Amino acid sequence: MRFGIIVFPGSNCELDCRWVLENVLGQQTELVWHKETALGDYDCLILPGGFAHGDYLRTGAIARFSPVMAAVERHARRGGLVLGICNGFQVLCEAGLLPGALLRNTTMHFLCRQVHIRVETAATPFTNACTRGQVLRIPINHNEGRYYADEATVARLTANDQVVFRYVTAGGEPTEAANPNGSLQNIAGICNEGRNVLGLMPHPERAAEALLGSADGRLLFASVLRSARTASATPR
Amino acid sequence: MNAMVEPAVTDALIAAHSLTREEYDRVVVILGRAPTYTELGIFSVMWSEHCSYKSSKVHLQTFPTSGPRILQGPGENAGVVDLGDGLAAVFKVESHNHPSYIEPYQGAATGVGGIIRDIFTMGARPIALLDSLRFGPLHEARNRYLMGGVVGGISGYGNAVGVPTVGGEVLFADCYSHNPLVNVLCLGMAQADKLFFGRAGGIGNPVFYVGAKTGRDGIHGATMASETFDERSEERRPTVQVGDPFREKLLIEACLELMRTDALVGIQDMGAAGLTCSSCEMASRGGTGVEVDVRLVPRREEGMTPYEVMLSESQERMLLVARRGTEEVVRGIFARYDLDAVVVGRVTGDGLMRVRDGSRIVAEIPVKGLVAEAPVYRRPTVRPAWQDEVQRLDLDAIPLPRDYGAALCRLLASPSIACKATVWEQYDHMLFVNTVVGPGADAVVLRLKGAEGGIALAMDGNGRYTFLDPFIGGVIAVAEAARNVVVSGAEPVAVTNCLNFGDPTRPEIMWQFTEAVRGMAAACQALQTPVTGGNVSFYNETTGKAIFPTPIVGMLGVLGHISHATTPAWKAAGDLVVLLGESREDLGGSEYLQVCHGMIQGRPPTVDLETERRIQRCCLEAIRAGVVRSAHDCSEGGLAVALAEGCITDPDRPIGVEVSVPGMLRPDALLFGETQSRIVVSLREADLGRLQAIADRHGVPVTALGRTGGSRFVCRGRTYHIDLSLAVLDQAWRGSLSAFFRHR
Amino acid sequence: MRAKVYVTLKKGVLDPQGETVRSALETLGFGEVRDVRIGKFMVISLNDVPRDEARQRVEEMCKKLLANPVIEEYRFEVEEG
Amino acid sequence: MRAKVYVTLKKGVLDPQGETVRSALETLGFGEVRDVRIGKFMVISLNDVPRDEARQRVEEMCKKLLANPVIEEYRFEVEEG
Ligand SMILES: Nc1ncnc2c1ncn2[C@@H]1O[C@H](COP(=O)(O)OP(=O)(O)O)[C@@H](O)[C@H]1O
Ligand SMILES: [Mg+2]
Repeated sequence: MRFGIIVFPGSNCELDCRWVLENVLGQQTELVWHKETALGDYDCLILPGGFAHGDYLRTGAIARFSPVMAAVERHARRGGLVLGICNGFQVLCEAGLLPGALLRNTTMHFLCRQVHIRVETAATPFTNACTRGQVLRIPINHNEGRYYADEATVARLTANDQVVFRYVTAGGEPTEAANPNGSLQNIAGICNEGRNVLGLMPHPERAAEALLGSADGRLLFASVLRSARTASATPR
Repeated sequence: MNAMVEPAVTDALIAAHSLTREEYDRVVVILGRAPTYTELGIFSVMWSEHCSYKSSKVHLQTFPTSGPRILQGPGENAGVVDLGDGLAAVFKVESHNHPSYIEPYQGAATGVGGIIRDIFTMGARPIALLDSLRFGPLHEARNRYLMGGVVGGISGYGNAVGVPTVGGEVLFADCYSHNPLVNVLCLGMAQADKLFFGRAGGIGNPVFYVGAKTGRDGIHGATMASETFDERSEERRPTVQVGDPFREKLLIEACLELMRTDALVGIQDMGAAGLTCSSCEMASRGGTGVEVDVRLVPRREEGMTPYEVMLSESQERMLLVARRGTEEVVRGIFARYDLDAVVVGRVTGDGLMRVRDGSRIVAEIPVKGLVAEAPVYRRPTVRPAWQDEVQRLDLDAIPLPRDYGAALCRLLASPSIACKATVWEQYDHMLFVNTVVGPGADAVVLRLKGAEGGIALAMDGNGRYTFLDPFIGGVIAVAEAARNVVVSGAEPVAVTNCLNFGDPTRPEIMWQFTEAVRGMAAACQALQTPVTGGNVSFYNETTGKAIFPTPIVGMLGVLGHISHATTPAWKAAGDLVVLLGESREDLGGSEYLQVCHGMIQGRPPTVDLETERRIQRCCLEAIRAGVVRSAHDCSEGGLAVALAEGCITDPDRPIGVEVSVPGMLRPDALLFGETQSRIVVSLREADLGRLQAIADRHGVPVTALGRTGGSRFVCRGRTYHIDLSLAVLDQAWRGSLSAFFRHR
Repeated sequence: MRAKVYVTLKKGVLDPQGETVRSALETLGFGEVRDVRIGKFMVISLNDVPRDEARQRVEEMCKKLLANPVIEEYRFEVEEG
Repeated sequence: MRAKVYVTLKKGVLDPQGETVRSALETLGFGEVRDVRIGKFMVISLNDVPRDEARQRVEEMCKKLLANPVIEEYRFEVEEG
């Protein structure tokens, strides 16, 4: 399967995503510089974590205007898979490919630590290898991870089963204490209506090898691979 | 100010440039005439303590600097260590104490930026940072402000520039209230056969200026770092620089990309004394001359004089020499990252540093004169009159604690010992997915992608020990750093260091310095860990009051196999807990004396380096043989604290312990004394025989203390008894620092 | 000419930074402070053009980049010189 | 009553954010933008007191906390209601 990893100036998790996809999961990846205007044909695009344009002004605010984003949008509209991790999630929100915005953590601190998130729906190409309600241990690493959207939007997300991950306790409870950044309703990740675009704040690529403390994050990539197989089985 | 009129060089002006009469006369001899204003500025920064090491040079030369693994010792931008498989580790530590006191956030941030540039200058990708910090007591709001700002700056810059801060240390003492220490270590990975050096070679080759534009930032920063603080420091504030981690990230990528071409001849970061220092150091190393035209330098501000352009310390700038004819290659790569890349001069054969302002020559100085002929001082030293006084310690006058459990909790809650999670959680410590053992253990352990092995890094330096006995303090800084690396499963191989001291023109300070260096050199010799580089920060004084002499050691270790990575936390209930080494009555200079008795007194524990070496060999062999499941050295707080940390450092798996500590010593010494060369390990009962055999071979005493298990910390002796729930220990240890910063 | 742009968080949106500053002010003895909201203040220097044209351009800048309508609102003034 | 506080970077102090926004605006076709400086805009609600007293208090707040004298300068207005 072919992954395109979009590299903005200031991105820094592109090599980690590449490492996991190639060395842990044996897939092909290419790094795509943000100034590209056309994309090769990729099964899945990844917008990695980091600090695109230094996070200046607002996270993702400037990156969304990068030349490559028009191609990313076309890929998404065509139903192609797009995974935004951390800063990538912030870019997707600014670009309008996902609803809402990510604001400064209520702790007023950058936070790098393991958290627990609960899979709220397995009905996405990114979670179909998980079971609904499954608790994953995956690290976060952000200063602006507080998910916000107006009530109507949040209601719609819930109604359409678009809330994909919530911050929970190790036991699976979405308590306030389990919410590291003040996100609305403990929301850690959402998908679009077409369910082919996912954004999440936690870093699955940092939890893909037991050696590093958790391999739960591998499930997201495994899901993508599985959905690709079923897709190719059923002719488009 | 009009670029054409420069102030006349008067005695007042010379003094303002902190050049002594003798130094000025030397300048006149070197030039064969009086210097111009610009030349005066250039000499003053190049001959500042910060750039010239004039007071420390002769002593640093006593460090062992060579060994089978050392590819590059002191003298370049950073040291280089051979890791095998064609891999090389590039590492160095740098201080930014003075700027961080003046503006904690930006001071610390630009310190991080500076040390990172030293590393990728060598052709290495920076993959890890460690920070060694010292502050005054946190009950003072000003110290909380300083610490919050410094940690914020390291977090803000380090995270955004994309280099994880994987470890470090923070210690607290009154003497740092008006002079905090901010030492940052950076590690990079390079191919051993693809290293780059700061040499200006090839007469006629173009000299490129790349990176951010030049403003009036930090002019005289270098001389500032070489002066004692006083009330007037406030006035120097405008020299503060602002860091731009985004631009530095682009600079890293652009330079590493350029290094994959064949265009690059030499490259050097613009750090202290900016364009001046970088250009003449490159010429000096290359045995050439350099000519630059300040008119061509990209600027951020109007009307800058040649003097300002040459001395500006604007951040995120590099100077590089390219092969003639490759100009377009260089410009192309930097354009891709939207960075300036401008030819500002060329390499010459005349051995001169020539600065033009268009057609006008504003400085013309023999490079040899600036660098090789810089003043070197063997400053007078005197053992302070008060040294005997602070070493005197009458144990009989010190009452035993009524409640040993309470004493233990006070130690665990002492900010120097307490959990530093509130600090390291603000740092991205996972980027590059190498962090096998992150902050919170004795050393950090990183895997080497594509290789079997890994590397370990620790930073250590106990200023209180060094204050009480500079020689022993120097020895322990090295020995403990090596021990921290060993208990993590690695073999210590090389050292970088940062020497933080007071005013070297005071004989007492200079004595502390020479003694500490003597101790460090002896330890590096004995432990076979050569010094590959470092940094000296003098004048850490405010209004005549010096900090504790504080040598900080950064130790690099190598793991043959990543599976050797070991942590302090117990791994399972029912394991045996064993002490390697012997406890003596070492209360002098201990955290216990300070925390429980308010005393900074006595002689710090002495170290027999042969014993130290044997215990380290023993522990490492036991780890490699898979005999021990956890290992933790005894440092601040002694055996009791080490045992408590074994129970609680793993937040997901607290495991209790039940031990009794045999011995004839007074109980507080037994529990809280800081005898060196001791390591606590835990192991399966079945493996005790194998451990014993290994220990016997190394002549290391083994004492079985007890067993892991349960949810309490139980420690019994003839005359004392501690029985505490892990929740209580955890609250004391984990809750302490965060309480000080709750309002934030 | 110059434009001064003020970008503030919308009413309903929580402002932890403002709240942190408020409580810090309180501990410093400024108990009279009831509430603090923190936004951005941008000063943009422009080549001289007729005022209305400048106004319209700055409006575009705000819509396109300077403010995010999901969470922020903006206001600006354009002045000569 | 309310105080509006404007905190800006001193002249000459590098503003990486402002410069990045400027070049972003340029690539978006706003070539007329010569320079961008980004500061803070704070709205502080206070219990009513005589204007002069309020002014003096806000001045103190700025000195003590709201602005960092090393690199920033401030300006403020106090208004009723
Ligand atoms: N400023 C810091 N940044 C990152 N990690 C830190 C910092 N200070 C302390 N730590 C971590 O806390 C742990 C304990 O530090 P320290 O008490 O110095 O250990 P030791 O006593 O073994 O030298 C270490 O793992 C260190 O990495
Ligand atoms: Mg230790």
